[in-house]
Amino acid sequence: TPEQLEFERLIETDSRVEPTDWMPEAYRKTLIRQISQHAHSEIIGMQPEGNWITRAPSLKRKAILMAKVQDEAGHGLYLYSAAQTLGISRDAMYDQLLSGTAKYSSIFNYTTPTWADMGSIGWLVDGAAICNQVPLCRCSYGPYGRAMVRICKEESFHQRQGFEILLTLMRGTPEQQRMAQESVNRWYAPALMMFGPPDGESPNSQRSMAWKIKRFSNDELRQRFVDMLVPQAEVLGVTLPDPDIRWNEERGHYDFGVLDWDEFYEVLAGRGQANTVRLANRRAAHDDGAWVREAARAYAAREDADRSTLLERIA
Amino acid sequence: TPEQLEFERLIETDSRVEPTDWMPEAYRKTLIRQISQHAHSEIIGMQPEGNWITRAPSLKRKAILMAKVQDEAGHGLYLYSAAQTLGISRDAMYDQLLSGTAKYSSIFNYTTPTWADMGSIGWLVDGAAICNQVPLCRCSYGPYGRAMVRICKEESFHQRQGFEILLTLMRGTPEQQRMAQESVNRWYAPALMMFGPPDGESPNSQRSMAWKIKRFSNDELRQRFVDMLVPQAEVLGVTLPDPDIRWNEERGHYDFGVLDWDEFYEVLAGRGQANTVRLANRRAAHDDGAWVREAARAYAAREDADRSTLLERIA
Amino acid sequence: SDAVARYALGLGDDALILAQRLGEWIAHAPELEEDVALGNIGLDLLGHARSFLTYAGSAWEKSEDDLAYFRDEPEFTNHQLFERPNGDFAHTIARQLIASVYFDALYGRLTASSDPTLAAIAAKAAKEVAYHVDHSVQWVRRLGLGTDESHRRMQAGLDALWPFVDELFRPDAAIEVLGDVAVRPETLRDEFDRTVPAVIVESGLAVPAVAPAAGGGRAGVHTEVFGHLLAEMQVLARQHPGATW
Amino acid sequence: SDAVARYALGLGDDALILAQRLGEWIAHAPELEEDVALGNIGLDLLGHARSFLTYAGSAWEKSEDDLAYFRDEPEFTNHQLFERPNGDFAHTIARQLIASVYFDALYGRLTASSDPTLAAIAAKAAKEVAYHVDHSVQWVRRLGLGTDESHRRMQAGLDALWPFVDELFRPDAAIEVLGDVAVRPETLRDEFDRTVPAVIVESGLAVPAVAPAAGGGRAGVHTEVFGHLLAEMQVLARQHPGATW
Repeated sequence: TPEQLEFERLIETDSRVEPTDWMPEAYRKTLIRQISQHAHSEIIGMQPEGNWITRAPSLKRKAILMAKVQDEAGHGLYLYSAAQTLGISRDAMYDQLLSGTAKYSSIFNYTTPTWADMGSIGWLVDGAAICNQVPLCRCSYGPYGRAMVRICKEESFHQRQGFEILLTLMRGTPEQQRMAQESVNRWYAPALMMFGPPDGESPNSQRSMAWKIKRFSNDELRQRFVDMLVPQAEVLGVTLPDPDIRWNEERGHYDFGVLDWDEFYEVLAGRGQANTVRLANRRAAHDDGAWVREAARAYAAREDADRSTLLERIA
Repeated sequence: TPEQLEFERLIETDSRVEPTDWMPEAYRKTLIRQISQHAHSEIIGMQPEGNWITRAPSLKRKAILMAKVQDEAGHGLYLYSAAQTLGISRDAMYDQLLSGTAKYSSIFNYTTPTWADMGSIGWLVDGAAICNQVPLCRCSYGPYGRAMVRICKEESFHQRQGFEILLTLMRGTPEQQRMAQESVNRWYAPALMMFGPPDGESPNSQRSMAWKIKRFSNDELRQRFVDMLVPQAEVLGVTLPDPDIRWNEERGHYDFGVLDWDEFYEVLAGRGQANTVRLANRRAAHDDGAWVREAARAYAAREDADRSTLLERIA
Repeated sequence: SDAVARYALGLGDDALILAQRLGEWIAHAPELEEDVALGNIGLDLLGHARSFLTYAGSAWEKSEDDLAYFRDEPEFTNHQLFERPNGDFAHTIARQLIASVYFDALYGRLTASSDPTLAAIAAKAAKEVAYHVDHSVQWVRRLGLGTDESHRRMQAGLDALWPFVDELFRPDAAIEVLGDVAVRPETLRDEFDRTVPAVIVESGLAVPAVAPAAGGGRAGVHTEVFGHLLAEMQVLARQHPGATW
Repeated sequence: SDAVARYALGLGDDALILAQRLGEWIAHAPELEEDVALGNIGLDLLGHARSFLTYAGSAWEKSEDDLAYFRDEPEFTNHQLFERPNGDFAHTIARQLIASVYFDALYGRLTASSDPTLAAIAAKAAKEVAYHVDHSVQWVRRLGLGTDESHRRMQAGLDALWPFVDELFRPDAAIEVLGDVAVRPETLRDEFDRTVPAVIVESGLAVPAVAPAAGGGRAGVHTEVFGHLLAEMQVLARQHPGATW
């Protein structure tokens, strides 16, 4: 069909597909799944950091953390809007999250027992997210690509803040240094797994790359991330918990050890530290707020009715 | 009437009036008011001490405090039962408390900002309560008098524990000593006011004494309390916040200064530190628990029905 | 001077403690837009707090963090309203309505302070709290006129917080002596009384007729929830005295 | 020995942290009888905790208070179930059902421990937890069969707590080596599975089908609420290090 050809031309020429353009159903579905998962991740991702807002150890850090968690809510809203352009409602997506049928990034099923985790999340988790997301700024679907441009800007700000938290801890008391190292030990491997399974075990990646939704393979992105981390870890003075990391002159990259994917699949299957708690908290917020949303709807309906009556009277 | 004569004989001979005996309506009403106020005071009185259960500074103190607050709930239940013998339901009394039409002891509208308040409440507030309550063990109304016997035993235990808390603080660090003295400064006058206004301004006292509900006047009890406190304060090493306290050889009692009754009436009028908060907390507990009580009722009704069906089948 | 610093400290504590309460909402709000909105308001207040506390601390060679993390309960001088628990969303909105209109009136006047630092902080803050007033007024209206349940909850929220209104406007000897530097609290009552009761009544709600609480926040007297709030707020900083974050 | 002390520490932490949670209920229960009942159960648990912690501390020259107030989060070895928040009454009852049946099975067996101190503590505790089992079973039944709302809430409570069941019964290498001194957790699962699902089903409720949480409480891994609980529990003791109370 001519629409199909037009779609293929857009992809081939690295142009953007826009909401009004024709697109294959599978392309639409893939994007809806990916964007809404991304949105859900931002929303669930508020919790591990929200855990420290009331206990942040300085007012400056408290302000930065509040702003960051709030940015995440903003990113969530922004991404839901992008997904809506593909013909799914925000309520439908949100229901999928709350009912457990939609996924969110597994990384947020880990917990934040110490303040240093605010640093590790920024440095490692946001760092990995950026590696993932920078190429998405060139995603073939316009609204998603444009959303990512804005989000990436803020994420790289967040990553710098996380780095700074760890740097301050590593320059602090021996207790603070231990806290930082212990936290990096916990977050390093899960962050590397954020790029998804090894390329051989990632069946959908191929098609996403053909559609120019995805631009690099999981393993390519993971390598890029490790290459970025190693020199930063040296600046921080933290040890990355992988004895196999070493520079490979030949490849021009850092080699690194094999990851324990069993744990990844355990968490993915719902048996992580916080899977049930994360969803239960989100559901509780939703249920506790039901009467508020209902009141807002009733008020809006009433206002509309008043306005109609007024218009009728004028007419 | 012969019943009236019998009632008067019981009072005169210091015998007990029992629920099945005839009694004047005013006697009944006075007792209902007094016993239910006493019960309400126990219930509201759980809050100022409940405030420190989660923060008690040693496990032993935590256990003692939990047991004490729980005793207060027990006393409340016990007193509600005594009042019920006069023909009022517990629900009716409880509604009066929650709606603000019934009173409770004004002392519980003060707050407990420090741990030392656990000591002051025991030593001063429970101490005053005991002075008030020991004579009530001989109250002309049987069920109330008997309830007071048991309650007084536990209260004097509580008073000793409060004394011990203050003693430990006064033998502790300078900070602990300051904490204890500051707390005694706050609780001393309100505790003295627990006996009610000066005799000249206490119109109902006379009749209660004639009926042998009350055995001593407000001022008599207050004097007895001060006489008890002064030597105990010396053992503790705390200063009672009244420069006019001195031994009066002639009277055989301690003289003490004039109290600021304006503050008393302010708190009584609802303008204390915690009046609205105390009632709001109690109401919240009641409202939040409504579904639980409803479920228990529904379950009990169902069980009864099942039992009847079973009996019918057997018959 | 010490008196000016103490004045700034009170203002700083008000903003800090309310920001702390709003921080408890994040990730629990009734909708994502409110996670953002309450977070924004909390952040604004935290900003005000930091300015006031830094200024106060400059008189005593103390940092904002010394003041926020290493004072004990009786040294905190915030009004009791700001420490009251969040309760449900209607309680929080009731507290926000009272707080925002109070801040709005106060900062509007403080902009003319003869102390240039206080005037500058107030000028910046005044712009932000105007938005906070809007936010709370809109929600009071929605909840008051929304459903039976929201009406009931909104009224309960107002009733619960109203005893803490009076304290905001009581004369304060420590302020009297400051002349043009400070705003006498009792002079703000008019503006509050012109604004808030009207909002309440227009929203189909009743202005609560409840006795005021004894108060005393500016003198370090707090409600029983405050110790719990501080325990949480200060726990980490106090575990590592002298550390930098 | 150190290994026995660590075992006692785990048992003590379980009881202590659950007692702390139950202490939060007092003066907030749905009826006065429950203020008394939950207080009683909390007191019993606190008693068990004190016995276990005192015994554990005797190996390290530490008092029960040293252990309760001056350890940090990763040094607490309670299972995660016991630190989970109270939620509504149904959540608390769900936690109590799981906890009481677990304690009942455990203490019943520990009475035969070759360590006379552990056996004696367990013997005393076993009598008390039998009452706790009754209390929770009766309430699960009332709430499960009571009203639609109570049924819904009871099911939600079970669903929320169920992920934390698995951890209670996982094999533990540190216990294996203790032989007759300790009870291997996995050997208690049968009794639990014979009792709890039956109670749930008889109450018209469904045994939750949810994935277990990763756990790790015995190794010092806790859920995010735990730091907040500790901040409150330890605040006063830590403000006055070395003081006697």
